[in-house]
Amino acid sequence: MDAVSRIGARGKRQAFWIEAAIVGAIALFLIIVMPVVLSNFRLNLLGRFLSLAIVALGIDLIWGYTGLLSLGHGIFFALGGYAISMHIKLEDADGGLPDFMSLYGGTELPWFWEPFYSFPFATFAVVTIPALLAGVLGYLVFRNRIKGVYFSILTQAATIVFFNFFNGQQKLFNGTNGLTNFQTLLGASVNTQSTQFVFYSLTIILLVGAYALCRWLTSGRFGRLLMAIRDDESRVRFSGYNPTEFKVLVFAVSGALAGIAGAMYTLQSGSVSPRLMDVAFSIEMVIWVAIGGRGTLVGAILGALLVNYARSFLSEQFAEIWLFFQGALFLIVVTVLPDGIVGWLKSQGIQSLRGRKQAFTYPSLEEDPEIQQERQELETKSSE
Amino acid sequence: MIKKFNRRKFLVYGSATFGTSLLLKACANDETTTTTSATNASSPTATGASGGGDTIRVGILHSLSGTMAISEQSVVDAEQLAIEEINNAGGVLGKRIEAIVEDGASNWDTFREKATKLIDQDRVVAVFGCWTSASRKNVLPVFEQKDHMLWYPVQYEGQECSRNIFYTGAAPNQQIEPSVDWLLQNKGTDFFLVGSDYVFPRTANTIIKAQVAEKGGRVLGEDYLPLGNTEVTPIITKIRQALPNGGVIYNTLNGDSNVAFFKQLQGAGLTPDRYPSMSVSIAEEEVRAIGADYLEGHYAAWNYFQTVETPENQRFVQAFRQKYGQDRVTNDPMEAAYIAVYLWKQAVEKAGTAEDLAKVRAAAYGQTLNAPEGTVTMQPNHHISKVVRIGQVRNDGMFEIVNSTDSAVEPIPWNQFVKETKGYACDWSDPNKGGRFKAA
Amino acid sequence: MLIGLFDGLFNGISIGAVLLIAALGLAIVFGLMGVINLAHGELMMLGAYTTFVVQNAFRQFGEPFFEIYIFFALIAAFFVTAGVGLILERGVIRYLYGRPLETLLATWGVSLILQQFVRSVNWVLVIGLAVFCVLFFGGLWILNHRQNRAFHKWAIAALLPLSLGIAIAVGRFLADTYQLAVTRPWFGAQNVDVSAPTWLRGGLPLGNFQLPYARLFIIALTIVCVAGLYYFLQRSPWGLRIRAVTQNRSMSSCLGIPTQKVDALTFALGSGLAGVAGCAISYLGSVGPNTGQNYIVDTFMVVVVGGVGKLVGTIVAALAIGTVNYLVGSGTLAILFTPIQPLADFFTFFATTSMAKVMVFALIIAFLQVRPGGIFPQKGRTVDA
Amino acid sequence: MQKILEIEDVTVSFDGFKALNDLNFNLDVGELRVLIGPNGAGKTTFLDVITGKTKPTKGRVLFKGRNLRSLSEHQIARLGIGRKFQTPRVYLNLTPRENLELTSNRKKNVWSTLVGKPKNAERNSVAGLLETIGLSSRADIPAGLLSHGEKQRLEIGMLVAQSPDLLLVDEPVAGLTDEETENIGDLLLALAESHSILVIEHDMEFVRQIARKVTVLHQGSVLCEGNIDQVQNDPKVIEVYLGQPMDDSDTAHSLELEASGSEL
Repeated sequence: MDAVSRIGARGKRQAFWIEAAIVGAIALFLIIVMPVVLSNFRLNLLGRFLSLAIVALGIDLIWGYTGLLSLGHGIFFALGGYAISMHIKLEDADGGLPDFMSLYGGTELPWFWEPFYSFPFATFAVVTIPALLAGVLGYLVFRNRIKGVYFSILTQAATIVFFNFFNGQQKLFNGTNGLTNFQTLLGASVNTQSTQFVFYSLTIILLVGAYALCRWLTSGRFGRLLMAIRDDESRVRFSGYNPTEFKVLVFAVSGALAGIAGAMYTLQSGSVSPRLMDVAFSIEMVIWVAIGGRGTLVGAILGALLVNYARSFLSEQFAEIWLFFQGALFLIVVTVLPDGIVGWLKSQGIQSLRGRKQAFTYPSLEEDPEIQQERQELETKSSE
Repeated sequence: MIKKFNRRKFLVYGSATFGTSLLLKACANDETTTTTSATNASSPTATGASGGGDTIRVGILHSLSGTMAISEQSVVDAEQLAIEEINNAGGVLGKRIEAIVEDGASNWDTFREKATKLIDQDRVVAVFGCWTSASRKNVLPVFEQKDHMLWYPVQYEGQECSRNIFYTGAAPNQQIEPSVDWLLQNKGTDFFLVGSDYVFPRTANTIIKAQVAEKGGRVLGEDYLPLGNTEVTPIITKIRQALPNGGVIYNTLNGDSNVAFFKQLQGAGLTPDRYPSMSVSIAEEEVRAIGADYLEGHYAAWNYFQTVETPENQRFVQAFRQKYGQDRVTNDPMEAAYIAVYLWKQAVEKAGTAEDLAKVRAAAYGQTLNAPEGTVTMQPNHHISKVVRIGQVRNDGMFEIVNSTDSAVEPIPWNQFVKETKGYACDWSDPNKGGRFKAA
Repeated sequence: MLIGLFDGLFNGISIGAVLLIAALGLAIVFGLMGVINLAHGELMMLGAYTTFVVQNAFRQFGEPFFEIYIFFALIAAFFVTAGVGLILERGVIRYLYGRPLETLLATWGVSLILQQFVRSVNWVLVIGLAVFCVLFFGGLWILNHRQNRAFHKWAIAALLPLSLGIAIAVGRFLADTYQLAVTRPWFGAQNVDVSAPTWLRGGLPLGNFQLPYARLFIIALTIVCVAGLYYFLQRSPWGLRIRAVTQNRSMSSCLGIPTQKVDALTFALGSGLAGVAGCAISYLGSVGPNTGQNYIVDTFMVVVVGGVGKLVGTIVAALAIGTVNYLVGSGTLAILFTPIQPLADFFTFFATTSMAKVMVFALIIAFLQVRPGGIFPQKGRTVDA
Repeated sequence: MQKILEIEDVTVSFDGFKALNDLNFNLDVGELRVLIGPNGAGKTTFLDVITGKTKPTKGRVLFKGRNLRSLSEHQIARLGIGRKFQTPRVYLNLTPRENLELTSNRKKNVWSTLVGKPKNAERNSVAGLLETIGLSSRADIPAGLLSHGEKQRLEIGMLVAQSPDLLLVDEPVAGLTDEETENIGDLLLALAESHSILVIEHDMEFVRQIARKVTVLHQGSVLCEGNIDQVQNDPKVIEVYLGQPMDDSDTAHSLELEASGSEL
């Protein structure tokens, strides 16, 4: 960050274009090359992991930048999935009742299913329902200055509550089984290769969009304010900002991203069920971000991909190991790698960068004994 | 200097991570591989190289981790026992069966992912798997799209009849309905329904309510517990309020809640002489986990109990104990999984091929097997006809069989108590009928 | 009617007592260190498994001894989980003070490992781990006591794979030699059965109702635990230190209180209480790898509602949540409001166990709107808002 | 003269303990006032009440004639009260420039923070401020790397950037060298030209440097008010601080000692 501001406005613009070009190139690579290289099964896996990367971005925004550890993003993720699935189920039912309702004794369509006949409404709902819920929940919590561990536990409890609710409503949401067996979306069969490829490409485009959004939010004054809230919230308050508004907004954006991710994931996995609101799944999302490096957007994406591939690989090879491995990941990332992989690389990179640059930018700094001492202290602290 | 130091540190910790997981892997893996190799030196492990000419690959897809591992692990054991027995007896069509075991991790998405993997990557010819309805519902589209074959070994709520699934557990009419009849005749007419909060108990209770009403009984209350919930005091209060002078408790709870329910039922003084309960998810393994002290005198309805007296069952129990330890018990889903493998083998042998699934399917209809539970027959509706038994828990944790149907009961997958499916049936042997047709 | 009321009250209290005994350890740890231990449920599970082991041991001694095994089980459960807690604190948590969110994640990791551990623990795993620990940590100890630290890091890097390799080799060797005897899981993935001694089964008849002995026992145990904890905190020198550190960590440290020891002790105490709770709940519910997961969120809610200030907060919160849960879930409220139709309908809708949880959560959120800090928040001038 | 701050009969009690007890206090527009008092006199609670962090149990606080009771911290800050904390609180992960930019932002609602770009005028004023507090050369390294004194200066800079009418400054020179202390003193005096300032301080040398009028707090209420010499010779004050009378220089010295022990 500081490297960027040092370069100046022209350099900034240049850096922006370079970054845009890299992101674009990676996206094109994923869309064009990957389908050729990977089997359909693996491509579908990649597509799903990429949609998980979108929710990881959302979590990074709320946790990495704003310092609020949400253990409830599974709710928003699942809601996004439910929203799009409800539309598909209605389209499949072709004017009648979705199959599960009639099988288990439902006789009429619940009122809130009605609007989901419309595809635009369903896509709108994918974003707004999670965002609204996050906003309301966030407002109720943040306005009382509940934060830190309290916030985490409350979101976790919310996950359980939503799980129970969706799980228990057999006639409304098909309970435990969730919505599955999708046939068509906008007239196209969802299970064909070409449709799945469209979903895959759409996921990548949305991921790029999400990345751009987060990039915009986290750079500039807004992003700095988020970090200020993370570091010292009451100071922010005494500076005349109302942190509640900012936190609610960020939580809502984060929830919306989770909703989008959930919808894309559901389209590619072919089902949505209350399992997505499982407590463990929501915490797992956090570990993706932690592994990749919180406070860095690339880290969130990378972490989501890495951990999910590790899971897929490990559980294929040795089922019992996965929990041990996952537990170890949690422990290691907080004790040894608190900044995640990207954070670690970055600190190494910047150290070498500064080492060279300071030689001519701030010669006085290098010689200042106070600075030397501070640095030493910092290092001993970080190596503890 | 600083940089070097940190990189080294990273290397150290990195290798520590990797090493630790390797250690854990080695230890935990030891257990699984050795238990297989101990009794079956030549049994192929999960990751064989290629299908080859002399092996037939099948998939086993159950939860080995997560909440459902409690139940599904022993089903995997039974399936592997059957495969091993078949291999030792010369295999199928002269080929050895190679089982590829995948972990569904109690997560429906994972089930779907692993099903796709088994079919597409591993190219198995059949999959034995799933326990919960949710996992089956999630893999069903995969099997239908790829026109593949799943053998499902657990009693379930019905309302399904897929061309690509063979159901070797009980349909509702092979477990619930006979048990309700028996209760009405022998134990009273006032019912309270308790269930876990998901599709099977809710569907089961719809059936029970309709059936009880039809036959002159009364259902005086029902309640559902979230899966895993162990605070059952409110339910016990409700039972006491609804049935102050005793009555029948019909229990469709699943998993951990059962333990809490029976322990606290006894504590509250609701004993089986006044409040007999009929369970459909409690088999020998569950009795062991709850403790026979708490369950003695209560009833369960299944098609198979370990105490069934058939020569086939004695063989089955003995073989299972020899392979997995003398203290292990067998139960209905394990038996259903065990016979699923044998039924598949018979179908393959009749069809003369394992790869042509349409032929295997056609050959499966009408296959009979002298199973541990008695003679079973695969019906054209992909369910099997089986005897229904009612057992009472003894103090040694086994069931005293107090009632069994005279002959095998034909399976009815479509629910005859729900308006939408009343009068429907399923017959895959006739292309004009298919999965859901209006029976004459 | 009076007896019905008494019954409702009793049931509410008995649910609350379970919540309280489960939340007690969590609350003192949270109060002292601001750390929420997500592995608390798994510590309870370990306590329950300890009960299982003790029960099996006593079963061999025969009747009269079996009747009293529960007291030994309580003590054993306390010490086993306290030991595990101590290892946890010394090994992980003490590096994470001041970073509560990271602690949250780390303890979740621990809970995953513990869950899988009880599933797959067998002699091979235990011996392999023991060999590894002896080799690796022994090697580390030797390395740290040598003056020459030039190759320190590299020595560790070499030591790790070496001790790993030996541990794996030993494990393999054992597995091949003794086979099923050492590779069989001790507990397995299935639930295990814990039976109460006969005097804890059944209940005390009271009119139409019956007060289960197991419930009465848990209420008594909870009272004993709370009283003991209160006495320990208020009257013992270590209790005084714990309270001092809870109030002002840095000042206590300046005054020569060994805060590290206090932390370790408190964590061990909290974990030990989890073990006792685990022993208690094994008479109500299942004992299996997932046992802990069934309780954690409810106990967290107790801590949130109770606030960190006082033990009284935890007690009141547990009893309140228990009672409300019971009244809503059992439909008592719905019956109570029968004269007022809309209210009765409203409560009937929530009168299932699932929906009662939804309602309790809504009530907790509403409560936090009025008292964000819980029933008894920490008051006074704090450095941070 | 017009009052910028009026505090009337304010009581704050925590569980029965009265941190402030029927406190009455007035501050004129443009005044520089120093508040002293022994530990536990309620100095910081006093600031908490003004800035809205703590709500008075009884009584009211008027700022420019407006009651602050129903307002929350950020609203009070927007009205024009700025606060510097006892220990410097700057955003350690942001650079001094970013720190100042954040506080100097005029429109502090979500939307304009999100889309608004810092104006050139604002940028220039930030650059000027950096110059004033002597941090131009370190404007772009993370504030966490600054020394204690620099952080103190940065925080005062942030306070100024906020351009409040009333500055509340809590122990601005704690832990600083003599030279830095004098710098801060000059800075405060310069600011006093255009702002009303309330300083809490223990360092009597420093108080002597800047103070025109001193208020002594004791047990939550005002003990006495007056210029520095009056206060230091007031027998009540000496008794409160020391329990027995002493001469001037020793008093100052002891007060300083006491101050260094009061860091939390």
